[in-house]
Amino acid sequence: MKVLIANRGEIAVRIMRACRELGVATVAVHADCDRLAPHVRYADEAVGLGADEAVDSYLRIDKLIDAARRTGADAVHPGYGFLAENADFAQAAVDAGLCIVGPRPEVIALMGGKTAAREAAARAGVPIVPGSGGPLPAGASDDELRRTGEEIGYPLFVKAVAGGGGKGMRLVRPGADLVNAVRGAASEATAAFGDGAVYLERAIERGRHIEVQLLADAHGTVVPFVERECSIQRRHQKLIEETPSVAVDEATRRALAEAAAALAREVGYTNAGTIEFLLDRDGKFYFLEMNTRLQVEHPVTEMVTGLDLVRWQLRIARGEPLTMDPERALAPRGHAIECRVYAEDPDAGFLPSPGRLSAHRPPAGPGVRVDAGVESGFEVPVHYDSMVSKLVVWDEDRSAAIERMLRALGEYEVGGVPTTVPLFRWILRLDDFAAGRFDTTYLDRALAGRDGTPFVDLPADGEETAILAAAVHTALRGGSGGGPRREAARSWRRAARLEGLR
Amino acid sequence: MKVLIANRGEIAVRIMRACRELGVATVAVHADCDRLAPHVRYADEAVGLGADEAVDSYLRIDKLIDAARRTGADAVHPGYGFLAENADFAQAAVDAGLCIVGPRPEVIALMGGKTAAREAAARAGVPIVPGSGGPLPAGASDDELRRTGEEIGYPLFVKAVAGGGGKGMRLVRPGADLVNAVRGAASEATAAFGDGAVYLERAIERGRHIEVQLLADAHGTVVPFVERECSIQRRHQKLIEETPSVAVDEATRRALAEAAAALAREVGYTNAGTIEFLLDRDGKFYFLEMNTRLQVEHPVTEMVTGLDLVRWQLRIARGEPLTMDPERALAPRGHAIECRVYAEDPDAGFLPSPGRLSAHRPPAGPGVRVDAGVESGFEVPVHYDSMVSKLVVWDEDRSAAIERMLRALGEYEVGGVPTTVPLFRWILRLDDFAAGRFDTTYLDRALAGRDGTPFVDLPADGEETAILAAAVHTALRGGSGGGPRREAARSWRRAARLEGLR
Amino acid sequence: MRVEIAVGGRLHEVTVEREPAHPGRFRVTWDGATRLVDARIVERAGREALLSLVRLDGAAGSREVRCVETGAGGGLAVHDRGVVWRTVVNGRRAAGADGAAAGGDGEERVTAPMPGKVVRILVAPGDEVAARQPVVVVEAMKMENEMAAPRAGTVKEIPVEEGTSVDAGRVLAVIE
Amino acid sequence: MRVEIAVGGRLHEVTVEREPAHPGRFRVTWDGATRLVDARIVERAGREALLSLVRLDGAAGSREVRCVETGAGGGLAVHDRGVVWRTVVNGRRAAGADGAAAGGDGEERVTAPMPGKVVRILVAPGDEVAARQPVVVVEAMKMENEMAAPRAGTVKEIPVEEGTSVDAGRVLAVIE
Repeated sequence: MKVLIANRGEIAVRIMRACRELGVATVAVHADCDRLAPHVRYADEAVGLGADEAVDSYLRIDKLIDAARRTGADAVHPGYGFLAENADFAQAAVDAGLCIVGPRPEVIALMGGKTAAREAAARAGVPIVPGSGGPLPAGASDDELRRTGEEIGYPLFVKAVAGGGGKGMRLVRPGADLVNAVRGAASEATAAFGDGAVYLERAIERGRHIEVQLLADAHGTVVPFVERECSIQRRHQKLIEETPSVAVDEATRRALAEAAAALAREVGYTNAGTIEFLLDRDGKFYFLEMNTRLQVEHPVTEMVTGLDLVRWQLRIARGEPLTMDPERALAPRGHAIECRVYAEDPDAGFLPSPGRLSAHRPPAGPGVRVDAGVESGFEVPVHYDSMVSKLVVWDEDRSAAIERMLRALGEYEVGGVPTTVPLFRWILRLDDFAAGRFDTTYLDRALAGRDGTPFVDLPADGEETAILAAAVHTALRGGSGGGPRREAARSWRRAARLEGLR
Repeated sequence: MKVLIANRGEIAVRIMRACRELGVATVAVHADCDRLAPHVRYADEAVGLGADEAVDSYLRIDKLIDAARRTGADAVHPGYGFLAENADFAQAAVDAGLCIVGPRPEVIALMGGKTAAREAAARAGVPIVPGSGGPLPAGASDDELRRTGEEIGYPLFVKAVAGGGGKGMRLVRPGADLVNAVRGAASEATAAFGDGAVYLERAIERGRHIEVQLLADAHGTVVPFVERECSIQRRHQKLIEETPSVAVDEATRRALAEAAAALAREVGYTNAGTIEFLLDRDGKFYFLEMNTRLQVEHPVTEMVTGLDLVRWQLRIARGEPLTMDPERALAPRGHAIECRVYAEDPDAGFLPSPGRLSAHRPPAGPGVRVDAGVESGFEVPVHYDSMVSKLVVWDEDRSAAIERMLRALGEYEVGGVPTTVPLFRWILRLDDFAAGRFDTTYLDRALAGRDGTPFVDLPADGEETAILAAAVHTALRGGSGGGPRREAARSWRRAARLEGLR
Repeated sequence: MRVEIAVGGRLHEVTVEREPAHPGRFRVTWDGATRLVDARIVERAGREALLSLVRLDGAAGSREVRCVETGAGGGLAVHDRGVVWRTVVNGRRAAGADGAAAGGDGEERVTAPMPGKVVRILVAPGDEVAARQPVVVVEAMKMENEMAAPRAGTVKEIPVEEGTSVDAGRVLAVIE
Repeated sequence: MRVEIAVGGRLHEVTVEREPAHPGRFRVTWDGATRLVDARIVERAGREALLSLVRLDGAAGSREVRCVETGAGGGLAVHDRGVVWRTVVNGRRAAGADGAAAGGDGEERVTAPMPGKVVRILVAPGDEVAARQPVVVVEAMKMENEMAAPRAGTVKEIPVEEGTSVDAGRVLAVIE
C-alpha cells in the first residue's frame, strides 16, 4: 500500500507517522513555499504541486490525482480541511482507481447537505433542533404563526431560508412578539436576498459543543467513542478540546454514542467520522452536523482510549474489520486536553502572524504529545490557516490534566512569531474553566470582558533580565541603540504597549 | 514545598516537571559547564556549584546542603546516579533539616551493603541465588567440598571473597571437577588479593534481568508494580528496557511483586525503589540487589500504568498515603519500550562522543515520550555520563510498540555528535528481539557476531543526495575541496570506512 | 557607557562597565544596584542574536535570551523563556499612549502588519474617515483583517488595489 | 566545474554547472545523468552549513542537509535525516583500507579522538610496541578508552602525563 497524503502541516506528518508504523509507503505533496516543510521531509516521496495559493496547489484535484498516478500511489488520505470533505475529489480518486481513506463520495455529498443530513438524522431517530422543518407558509395568519411558535417552544430563532451572516435572523425570547419578528425578518430577507421565506428553529442558548467520534468498517460494524467537548471557541474557531466532557454523565454518553452510531448506520458510513451535537443546559442533545473526515482534535480521543484512529482509518480502507472491544472506545482512561497553537497574536487582536520561526522548542515529558508541522527555521506561510501545532496532554483526571497543560505551555518556546500559547495560559487558569462552567459563547464573552492586560503572567525576574540583556547587547554591539529617532508609528499597533508581550 | 534537585540532565528536568505539576518550587544546581543547560533554565532558581568535574560539583555534599540552605529549599531530590544512593548525603540532608525525597539514610546504607541486603532478602523469604552463604572452611576436605557443591547445584561459580574483575573466579559446569577449581581460585585469590577465601554460588546462565518497581509510603503501604525487563545490555550497561516482560507470566508477576513487597516491608522501605532479580530459564527468580532510588527506566512503568512515579515520590515525601488501587500497578495496559540514547559512536567501538549538538530534533506524535536534558546548541560535557535522552514509546502491544519505536528512531535527528540511535534501529529489527529471545549476555554476543557493517539501513536515495550536496556545497563555497593533501591519519579511526555512518 | 532603557512603561538609566581583566564580563548598574554578568553572543543571524547571560552575583537568571532588533528606533525585543520583553534602547516613546485617539497633523500611513493579500478597499481618495474606521481589508492565513485609519482625516492615497499581494510594512493608505 | 567526490568506497567524477538565469540553480552531472536543483545555504556556523536542496527534475530528495567539513583533506560529512554520509571532495583516500595493519615508515601520532583526561600511560619512550597495542588510556564521559598504536614501532615521545586534560586531536604518543 502506498498512500498519497493530500495535505500539509501537522496532519500530513500525523498521517505519515501512522503509515510508517503500519509499513505503508507515503507520498507527500507540496506547494512551492512548503518545499522544505517537515511533512515533505518526512515522506518517502514528495511531489511538487507548484504555486503557493491553496487554490492552485492543495485544492487542485487534477494535480493531486496526477501526482498519485505518477508515484504509483494506490490510496489517498485527504486529512482535514482542503479537499477532505469534497465529494468531487473523492469521486475523482475513485474514478482514477485510487482507494480513498475516508467514506464513499456519495456519503460525503449526502452529509455535506444541511437539509439532507438533518433528514437522515431524523430518520435515524437522532434528536434534531425542533423547528418548523421548512419555510413558513407565505400567507400564514398571526394566529397560525403563534401556534407554530408554541409548538416549537421559546426562545426561538426566525431565520431566512436564503440567509447568512445574521441577516434576516431574529431571536424571539419567551413572551416577545413572534409575529413582528417574522414580518421583520421576512422583510429584511427580501431586501437582502430577494427571497422573503423564513423558518423557525428553537434557540439552544448557552449550549455546549459535544461531538462523537466514530469508526465504521466495510463490514457493517460501527464503533462510537466517548464524547469530546469543544465548547472553548473564539468566533466559532475551536481552541481547546477535551475528553471526557464534564457536562456528560454515563447515561448521556451512552445515548450520544447510540445516536451517533444510528446515524452512521442510516447513511452507510465507513471510515472515521464525527457527529457534532449541541448539548443544552438540561442535558438534552441535538444533531448539528457530521464531519465526514478525521478531526483536528482526534488526539484527545486517542489518549484516553489508547486506540490509534489514523491507523484504524488505514486498516478500514484496506478492508479490515474493526476488531477492538467497542466498550474500550466508551471507557475513557483519565482525561485529555488539546490546545490548538495558532500563529496569531492574542495581544494584537488575534492578528495572523506568519513568518520565520526562529525557535520552536515544543514541550515534552510525561503525558505530553505535540503534533507539529513546523520546526525551528521554518517559515510559516501566509497562504494557509494559522495552526502551527497541537499541544495535547493526558493525565489521571481533569484537574491534573489542567496542571500538566499549564506546565507544558510554560515549556513551549516559539521564537519569531507570536502564538496563542499565552492565551491558553490565561484560559486554563480561569475559575470557570476549572469548574467546567462554559458554553460555546463563553470565551468570546470572557475576552470581551478583559481589561486589555497582556495574556502572560510575567516571571518575577523577567524585567531585570530584559534590562540586563538590552544593556549588555548594546555594549556588545558597540552601538548606542536607536538614537533619538522617533519610533515609526504603526497604526495597527498604536495601542500596543512598550511593555507588551506576545 | 521547595525542592532542590541535586542532579543534572534529563532526570533533573523530569523531576522539575513533576514539581511544577504539583505547584512545588524548584532549585537547580549546576557545575560551570552546565550553566546554560536545560535543567538550569527550567528551574525556578539555580545555584552554581563551581567547577566542572562531578567530584567538585554534583558530588560535593557540603555545596549542595549549602545551596539548599541559601535558597530556602526544604527538600532535596537526588535523582539517580551522583549521590542518589549515598547514605552520607541523605544523612547530611536530614541533619540540615531537609526532607529527602527517597528512603531513610539507614535504609540506603543497609541495602547498599551486598551481604546485608542478601540477608534481608533471605529473612523476607525472597529467593536468593543458592550458595555456600559464606567462605568455605579453609581445611575442607575434597568430599566436603563436593557435598557442598551438590547441595548448591551445578553449574556454579567459585568466587573469591576479596574478588573483583574476574580474578579468583571459576565457572564449574556439571561433571567438571569442583575441587581443582576451588584450589585454583583460592591460589589465584591469594596471589591477587592476599586472601585465599572463596565461596560457592550457583551460576544462573543466560538469565534475564527482571526488576520490580515499588512505592512505599510512610504509613506502611507498599505498592509493587508490573515488572520491567532490562536484559538488553552492553557490558552490563542497560540499553533497552520494556514492560511487561515476554518472559513473565501472570503467576510469576504476582510472585515477583509479593517478593519485592515483602523485602520492602522487611527493611521498612519508604518512597520509590526497585528490586532487581535474575530470572532463569525455568521461570525461577533470584534477588540480585535493591536500588534505593528512582531508576532511569521508570518511564516505561508510567506509560503502562498511567501513574506518575515522580509525583508520587514527592507526595510520599510530604507524608501523603498511597491512595491508588494497587491492582492498577500490576495490570499493565499495552506495552512500553525505552531506548537510552547515549553520546557514543556504535560504529567506532562505542567511543564516547561529547561535543556540541548542532541539532537535536526529537521524535514526537502518538505514543512517543522523550525525556531529554539537552537541546540544539547544547555542548554535551565530557565530565559526566554519556546519556543525552531517553526515547520511550507506548503502544497497544509489544509488536506495535517495536514498530512505533522504529518509526520514532527514524524521526530522531541529532547533529554534531554520534549517538546510539543507529544501534537501536539494528537491535529492534533483530528476529531474536522481536521474538523476545534474549538474556543479559545476548547483546554482547550479537555485537561480537556482527561483520562490521554500519548500523544503519541506508535510505535508497541517500548516496545520490550526499553526492549532490557535496558537489553543490563545494560550488557554493567557491572552493575545490580539500585539494590533494593526504587526509590526516587518525589511529583510532583507521578502520572507519569513508562510507561510514555514525 | 550610559544607556537609557525603556521597558514596562518605565525608563531606566543604566550604566554598563566592562571588567578589563575579564573579557565578556560586565558590571551593569541601575536603580542603585549593580549586577555582575558574563555575557557573550552565542550566535547571530541578521537582526537576531542569541545572548548568553551568566550571573556572577549570586542572583538567579543565568540563561540564554534571544535579542531581536525591531524597527529603527532602538527597539529591542528580548525573548526570555517564551515571554517577549519589548525594550527601547536610547529611544523615545511615541508621544501618547494611544496615537490613534490623539489626532494630530501631518500624514499618517496605514501599513500592513503582516504579509497578505488586499481583498477589499473600503474607502477612496478624498473620503473623510473617522479614527479607527476600517479602510482596507487584508487577508492572511485565511483570515480577513480590517486595517483602520489611525486618526480622523481625509484619505489622500490608496496605493494598493484589490488583489494586490503585500509584504509586511507595505503602505495601504495615506491619511492626512 | 569538475569535482571528484568519494563516497561509499566509490569515486564519482561530478560536473557542477550554474544556471546563469537562475541564481542558486545548478545542473549536477555524474554517471551520465543530470540533476537539476535549487540550492542555498540556509545558515552557516564555522565548519557546518545547513544546505537546502530542492529537486527541480521531478525526483524525490528535496530537503535540508547539514554539511560538516571534517579534517583538512576535503572531508565533508553530509547529515541527511539522521544518517551521516562521509564524503571526500577532491581528496585522496588514505592508502589502504586499514593503515594500522599496513605498517610503514615515518612517525605516526596517536591523537585523542575526543576531549578527556589521561588516566593511565601504558608505555614509555623507547618501548617497542606492536600494532594495535594500547598505549594511553583516556577517560571521557565516565568511560575509559584505550588509545592504541597505529602500527608496530618504537615509542618516541609521550607528550602527556597522567591527569592531563586533553582536547580532541591532542597528540598522546608518537610512534616511529
